[in-house]
Amino acid sequence: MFEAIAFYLFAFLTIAMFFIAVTTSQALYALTSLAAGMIFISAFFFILGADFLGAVQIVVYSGAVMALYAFGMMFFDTTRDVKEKNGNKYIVVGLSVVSAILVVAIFSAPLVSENITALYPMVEGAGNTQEVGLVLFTKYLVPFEVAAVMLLVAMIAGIVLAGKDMDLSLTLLDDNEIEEIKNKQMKKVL
Amino acid sequence: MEIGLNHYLVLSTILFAIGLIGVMRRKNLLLLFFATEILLNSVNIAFAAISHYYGDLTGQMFAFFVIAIAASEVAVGLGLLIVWHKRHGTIDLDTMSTMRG
Amino acid sequence: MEFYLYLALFAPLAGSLFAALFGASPKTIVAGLVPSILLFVSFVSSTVLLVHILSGGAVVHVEMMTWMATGDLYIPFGFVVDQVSVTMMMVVTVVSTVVHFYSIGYMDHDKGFNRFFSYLSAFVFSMMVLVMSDNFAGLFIGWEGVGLCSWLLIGFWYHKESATWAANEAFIMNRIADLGMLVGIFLVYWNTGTLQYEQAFAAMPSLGTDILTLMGIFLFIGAMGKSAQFPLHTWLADAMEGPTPVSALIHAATMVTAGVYLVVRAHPLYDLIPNVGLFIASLGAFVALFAASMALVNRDMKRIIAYSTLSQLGYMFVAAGLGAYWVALFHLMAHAFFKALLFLGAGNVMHAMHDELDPFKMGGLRKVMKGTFIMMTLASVALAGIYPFAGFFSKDLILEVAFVEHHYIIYTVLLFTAGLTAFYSFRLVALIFHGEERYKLFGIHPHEAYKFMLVAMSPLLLLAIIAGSFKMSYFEMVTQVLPELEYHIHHPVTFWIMTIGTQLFVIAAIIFAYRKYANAKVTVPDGTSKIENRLCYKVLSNQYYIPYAYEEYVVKPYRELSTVLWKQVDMKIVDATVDGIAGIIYGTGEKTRDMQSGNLSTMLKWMVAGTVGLLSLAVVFGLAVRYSAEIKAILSGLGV
Amino acid sequence: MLAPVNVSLESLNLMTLAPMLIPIIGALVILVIDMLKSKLDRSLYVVLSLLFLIMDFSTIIDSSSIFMKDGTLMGVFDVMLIDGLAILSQFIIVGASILFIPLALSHKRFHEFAYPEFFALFLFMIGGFQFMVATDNLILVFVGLETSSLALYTLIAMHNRDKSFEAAVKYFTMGALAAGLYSFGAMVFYALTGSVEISKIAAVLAANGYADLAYVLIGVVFMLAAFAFKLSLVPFHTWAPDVYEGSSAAMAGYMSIVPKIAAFVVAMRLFEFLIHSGVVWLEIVLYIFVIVTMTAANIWALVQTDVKRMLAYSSVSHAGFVMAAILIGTTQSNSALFLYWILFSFTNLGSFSMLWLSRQKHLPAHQNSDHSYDKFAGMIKTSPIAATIMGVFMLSLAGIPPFALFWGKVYLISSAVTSGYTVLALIMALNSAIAGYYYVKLIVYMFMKEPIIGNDGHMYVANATKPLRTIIGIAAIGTIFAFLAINPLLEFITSFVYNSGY
Amino acid sequence: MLDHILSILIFFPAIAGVFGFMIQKDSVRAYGVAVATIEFALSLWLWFSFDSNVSGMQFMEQLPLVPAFGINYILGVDGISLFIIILAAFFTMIGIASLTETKDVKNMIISLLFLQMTMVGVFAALDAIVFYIFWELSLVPMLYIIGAWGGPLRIYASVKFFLYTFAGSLVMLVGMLFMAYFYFQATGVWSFAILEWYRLILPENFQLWLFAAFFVGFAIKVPMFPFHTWLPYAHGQAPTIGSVILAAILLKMGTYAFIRFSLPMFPDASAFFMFPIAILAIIMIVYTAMVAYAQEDVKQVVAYSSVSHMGVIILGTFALNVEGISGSIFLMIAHGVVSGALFLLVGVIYDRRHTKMMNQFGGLASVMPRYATIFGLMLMASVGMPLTINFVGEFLSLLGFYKQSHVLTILAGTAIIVGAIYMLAAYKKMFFGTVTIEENKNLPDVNKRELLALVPLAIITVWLGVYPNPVLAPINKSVESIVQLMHDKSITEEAKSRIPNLVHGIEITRTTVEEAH
Repeated sequence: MFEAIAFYLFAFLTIAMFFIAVTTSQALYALTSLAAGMIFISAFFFILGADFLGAVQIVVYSGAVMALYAFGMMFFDTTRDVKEKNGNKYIVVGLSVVSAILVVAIFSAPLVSENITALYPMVEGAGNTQEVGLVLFTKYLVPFEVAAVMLLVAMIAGIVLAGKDMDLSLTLLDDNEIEEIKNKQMKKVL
Repeated sequence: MEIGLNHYLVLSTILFAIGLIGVMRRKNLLLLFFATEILLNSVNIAFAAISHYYGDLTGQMFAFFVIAIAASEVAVGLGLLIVWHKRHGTIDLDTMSTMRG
Repeated sequence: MEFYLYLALFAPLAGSLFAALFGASPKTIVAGLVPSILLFVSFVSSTVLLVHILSGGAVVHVEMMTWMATGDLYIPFGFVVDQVSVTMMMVVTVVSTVVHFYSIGYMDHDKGFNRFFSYLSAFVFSMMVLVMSDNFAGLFIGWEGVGLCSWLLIGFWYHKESATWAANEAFIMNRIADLGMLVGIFLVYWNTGTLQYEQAFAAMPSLGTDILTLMGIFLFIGAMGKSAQFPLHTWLADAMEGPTPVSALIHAATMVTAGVYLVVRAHPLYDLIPNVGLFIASLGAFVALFAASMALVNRDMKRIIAYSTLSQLGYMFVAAGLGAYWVALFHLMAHAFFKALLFLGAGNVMHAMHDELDPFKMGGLRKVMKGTFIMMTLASVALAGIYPFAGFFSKDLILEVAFVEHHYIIYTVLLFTAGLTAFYSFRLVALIFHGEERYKLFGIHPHEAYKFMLVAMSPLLLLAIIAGSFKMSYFEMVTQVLPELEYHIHHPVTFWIMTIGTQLFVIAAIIFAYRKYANAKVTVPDGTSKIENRLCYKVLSNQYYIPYAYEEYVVKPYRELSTVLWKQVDMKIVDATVDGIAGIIYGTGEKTRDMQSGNLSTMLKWMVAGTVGLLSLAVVFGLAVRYSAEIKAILSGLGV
Repeated sequence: MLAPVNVSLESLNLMTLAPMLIPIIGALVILVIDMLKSKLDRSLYVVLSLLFLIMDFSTIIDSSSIFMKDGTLMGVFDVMLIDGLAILSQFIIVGASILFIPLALSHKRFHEFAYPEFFALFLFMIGGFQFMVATDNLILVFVGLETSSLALYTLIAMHNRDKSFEAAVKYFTMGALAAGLYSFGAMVFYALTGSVEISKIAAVLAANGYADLAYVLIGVVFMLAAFAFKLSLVPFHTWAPDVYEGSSAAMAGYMSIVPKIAAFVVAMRLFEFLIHSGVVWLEIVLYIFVIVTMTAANIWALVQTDVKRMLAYSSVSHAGFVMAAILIGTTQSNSALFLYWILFSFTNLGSFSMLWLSRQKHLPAHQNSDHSYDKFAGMIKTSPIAATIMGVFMLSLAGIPPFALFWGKVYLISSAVTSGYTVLALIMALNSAIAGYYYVKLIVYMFMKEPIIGNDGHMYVANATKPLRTIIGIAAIGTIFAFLAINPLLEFITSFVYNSGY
Repeated sequence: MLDHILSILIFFPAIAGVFGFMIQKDSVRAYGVAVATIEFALSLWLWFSFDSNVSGMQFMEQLPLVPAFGINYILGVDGISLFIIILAAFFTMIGIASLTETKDVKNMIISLLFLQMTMVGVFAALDAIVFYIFWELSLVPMLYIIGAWGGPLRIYASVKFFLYTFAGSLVMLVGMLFMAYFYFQATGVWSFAILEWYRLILPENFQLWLFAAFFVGFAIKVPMFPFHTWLPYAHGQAPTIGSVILAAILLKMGTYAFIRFSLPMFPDASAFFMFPIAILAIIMIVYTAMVAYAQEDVKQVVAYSSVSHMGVIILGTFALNVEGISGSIFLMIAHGVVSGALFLLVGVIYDRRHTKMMNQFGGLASVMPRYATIFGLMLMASVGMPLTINFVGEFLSLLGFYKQSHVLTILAGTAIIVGAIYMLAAYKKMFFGTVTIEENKNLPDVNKRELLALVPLAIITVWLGVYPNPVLAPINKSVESIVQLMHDKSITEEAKSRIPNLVHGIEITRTTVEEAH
């Protein structure tokens, strides 16, 4: 019973938050509601016994991602109203509603193959984090490492793109201009 | 009233649809990125739920990686936006249609 | 004898090539003389062959080399000198030798002198191939060859629009007939398996009448073209645009008789199909009358003679069609001589009159041109068929044939035509040589032609007079290959009545002509006289409006249809379809490239739309699978 | 309590990781070098990357010999899957990268090559692709895909001009949407089968006889959408022309080959079993995709005025063409896919390199895009060899024999014929004819028009250096003399594909 | 060397073409003439060494190309292809020798040499894919030649030519792949070897479809009505040499392919489609002849006349008997010579006056008598005058088809009438009458270089018209074997009765594909 109440409550909340996040014209509202929605989602994780996931969700999303976005927003100065000219709203709404109805219609039908043998079953008595750790560092070791590489890539990408070197485009300069700039930089160093 | 897997799947779908709405109607790139986060998050709920109902950890693993991916995307996306904003002072995607046809 | 055969055949070719060497250089007498001499050589060889045949020698048959051989088809270059072909060879070589020598004088002042002899000799060569070939394909070579030379020679003065037009007309009309000929050849090949005369004719009796009739008709269509039979006759009159020796040689004596030769040559075939023969005879009779009627009022000297030729060809076809092949051939020979003579005489007159052709503008020329006057008068007498000239023997024979075969309508027509022939011939003679000297009005100073030209013509004159006397020896010779049919009116009274009657009728016509045209009252018609405004005069002088009809209803529509096919069908339908398909593809691209608006939002919408589209498809399909039984039930309920 | 896990090192088959690790290590080495000493010349990094890629290539050769001996190999807790497809596609990925990387040594300086990070990211990207193809675990596919994609977005943006940012942002945003679709699709499959490994998914689905067909289709739809994006199938292709135009020509050429082959391999793994299990819907949908993509992209390519954009649409069209191989799904067609793509890489990389060779920094007034058709007018007059080579590439793309792509086309159409897809074969053939138009259009400009006044031909080779010429030479030789290599290639590919069970 | 003479014939010009890049611009013409002459000499040697008593393939070569897929490099000639190869070599030679183009002459000559490779390749190939390679490749140099040296509409014309033919041949390619697949089904081995395909007996409905697929490719190449509209543009815009080669050789590829592929591979379909194709051929003959009559540009007249003559060739081919097929092959050669010469002649006047409109001429016979003579000769050959080369082919083609249908042959026979009409009209417009235009008054007659090209053609025209046997005999031999093969292979009553059974038949092996789906 508790589960049902919690489910419906959080379901309502997440839907509401996300709905605000995609519809509001106030960027700040959008950010806030998105962050709230993220946190509510972690609630589902906790309900479903995925404690580790819940924690990660809060830390990564509500912490890191939202902080990044907040920075970005300040940088872009989008705190004021965002004017968005939308062409045809019917297309947007129509497409989404149709897709939702279709998928929901199918998903409300029960899955036939409910009794699936779990490949990596949850073990009684072990904490979720432990279990996750065990699977993550055996079976999913490679993806985990690749994910690390991915984060490294993202980091490098962020640094490169946001870095100062991008301000001056070598692509658009002639070779002799590039030489001049180089010489100037050399002088500065000296 | 038992909450079954289907409930979660439906919820996930609804959230996904909201994400799609956002993707389609947002013209501000930053807010558009929000919508893509919603997409990924909605799927995460479903993964966790399936994982729970099947007693299988793979779903959680998937959700975990999805979170990692979402985070990386944010980094790259913001980097791109910063560059664009530096040049043009706007992140409205309607300004971004020099190539067409 | 083979040597003489080759000599007779190839001497003209050598002459032609020799003259062609000088084709682009200015006139040299050599270019005229050498071909003429070579032709004389050919004539002598032909005579040797004639003597050989006459003296009972075997038919000379040679096979020079293979021409085409594929599948079951085998066509050699084979030549045969038998009684029929040797006759033709003699006619051809005699007339052409005369014409060659004559032309040296006639073409004296012409720039294209060398070229002329080249063409003329080439023509003789082609004609020799035509008559000497031992198979249908070889015949066709000559057939087309003479057509080509005819084209070249009619259009000899190519700067004249009328000449080139006439040349093309002649060629194209002949081509129409040649198609028939070609089809006839195909029929012969596929039904007898060969194109050699001997084998083919040998195989024919075993074939069905339908096939034979078809063969006969198609071959005769070929003959109709060459011999200018109705309705393919218009080219012959127009062909008079060529130099007069050409008219004499090609359009009177030799080429136009090729059709008769073909029918004679194919007599084993036509013997098997008398119905076709009757048709040929009827057509011949019709043409004889028809052409003669047009000659009555014509005001062009050469055309009158041309129509006369046409009319005489009709006679020949009557004979050939009625199975009297040797008679046809005999008339062919006799006609060749006097008609060539007539033409050459006309050439002299033209020379004298500076290419004036209207006899009404002449008159009284007998004083200046005595030789020509005599020759032309005698030739006309021969043409009219007065005893004892050549025409009497041959033409009278044809009348007898018609009578004996009980084709009285044909007989009557021919008889009537004989009168017309006499009238128009002497109308011409009278207008040219008698009466007032009307030419003076036009300031022309006529003069007689070169002596040697007259001398050159004299053999023809001689032959025109005496050819009739060869009748019996000729009969004996030629009937060794042709059906031996003697035509005798059984009752001597009938015979005499007929002969004398005919003669009287003809003479009456001559007198009438003289009375009407050999007096001082004749003036140059200016289109106002009463007779000229009569309907029948107009019809006749416009050649029954047939050339007009051809122009209006065949040539013009063809030209217009061609333009329509090109501009409307080819460009606007066929080509435009292709371009249209390309255009549609390209246009679709132009119209739909807006899909790529460059706006990110649109792109995202496309992606979502694509997904939703797939999703809908999936759901439809999923439902259809899940409820397939029900759907089937409903569909069957609906009667699908 | 959790039981301790005992894993023997041998059973891990760590060898399977070697090819992917090499580029990653290489990237790290480059980063370290940059940290130790900055402002080193790009040639160092090019050569370093080249070395690592060659090492990578040789390890793939190594694993291919292992595959030939032992067949399909699983490794590291069965996450890695080294089968024929993985090896073949890695050959293409690494081979094309080897051909690409020297293009950085252009005569003119461009922004991205000034960064050592460019090369590091490039190597990371290759690693990502390699992971993507060498596994049937949807998680690793996803992570590998994102690793490479994120690197790719950055590489595009690093060209550093407005169009490239625009391109990167567009690509990125759509990629993010595609990532959402992918994860949703994976979720559905997971919900259906409790597994994220394609082989297991196939097994489970087969075991219950596709009872939840509607669910399966939902999963397929989302997966299909995600891969259609990656493979640029119409209407998910909209990014392709813009991104190609925005990035440098060399990068565009690279993009038309490597990411797509990776996506093809995954699509093949994922869809092939569905088609073989008789999911007619997928067959129909793929049929539609193939035809629409080929035709529509061709039609749009017709109306382009910029060569690079035309080539972008042409690449889309080629992708649609090759997608037919997956639809047909026989050993012959799958072999044809690889054959086609190998030949396509030579030709397409060659033609984009030719564009790269002629890259100008400042456009003259009459030219309104980097590589407009007019620019190539009369090229034969001023630089005949370059024009001839470009002409050969165009003819090859059009499928004129005996140039490279013809063989791919023949084999692919033949596979359609063999499987009874007559209409498809005809449509494929006729599309080649439509495509002929725009390829010939460039030839027309190069060979039949007069050069614009003042064009001395220098601009066609303005960016040329020895390495660039070498690469183009290799591509040209590969394109022209392909017929000599077809037989060994075909036998090699067929045995690999066949032994992998496709 | 004789073992590889075909390969040498194919690749010698191409290799020479590659080396041609190194030659200085002014000397390249001499180089081109030298190469083409050597090539022609080689082709004559081929003829010399050819054994005309053998009906099958000679000088065969085989190299594996893609054995895994049944593609091999197989070459060989028989009487059918031998003379077209010689003709190709000959025309390239005189084409280069008489070349008057001065702009980018180096590129032109190199293109011509490459074109020669493809032309010889098409006729020597005995593997469908190798055939297809050369077939397609031939489009490229032609595209360049038309597009770079042509008239004002050259680009439109060249692209149209390219795309039209390309589209058609792609359909043909699909047909080839099907054929290979059927062969695979029947024997378990992939093969594209034409001679192997000959042994395959297909069910009738398969034959019909495959025939149709091949037909599209061939018909566009020929070009048959209604696929002919690329031709007038291509000819009208192409430079002289382009038109010459196009008319003389490239068009023959289509008709050659009919004889090489369609007839022996699909005898029943050939018999089935005989009448529809004959009707198309007749439309080609009459319709294009009429269109030719309406033309104002003399080159277009010759171009449309080509289509018209190709109609006769098609008709002869589908006579399905030895006479017709031999005739059509001979007519291919004849038409090559004659139309090639006519295009050369048009080029002569175009070089002098830079116009091809007939109303710009008139009375040329007096200004350029030698030119008029040669033109006249070729004109007469074109209208099928006996003792010229064309007549033999036309006569045999029509003769052959007469066996199949009387009425259609009579309709087709109008070729000799309508052909004469447009040709004579054109000749009259150009050569007869008086010179009215000032520029025409002092036109120089044909010069030595032009005579160098024209006189040999004139000699051939007459020589082969008078004595066609050296060419006809080998053709006949090979055609007999093909007809016999068709008769033996045919399965329907219709075809059996249409295709004659020759007494001296040849042995063939049978393989059926009843199991093919």
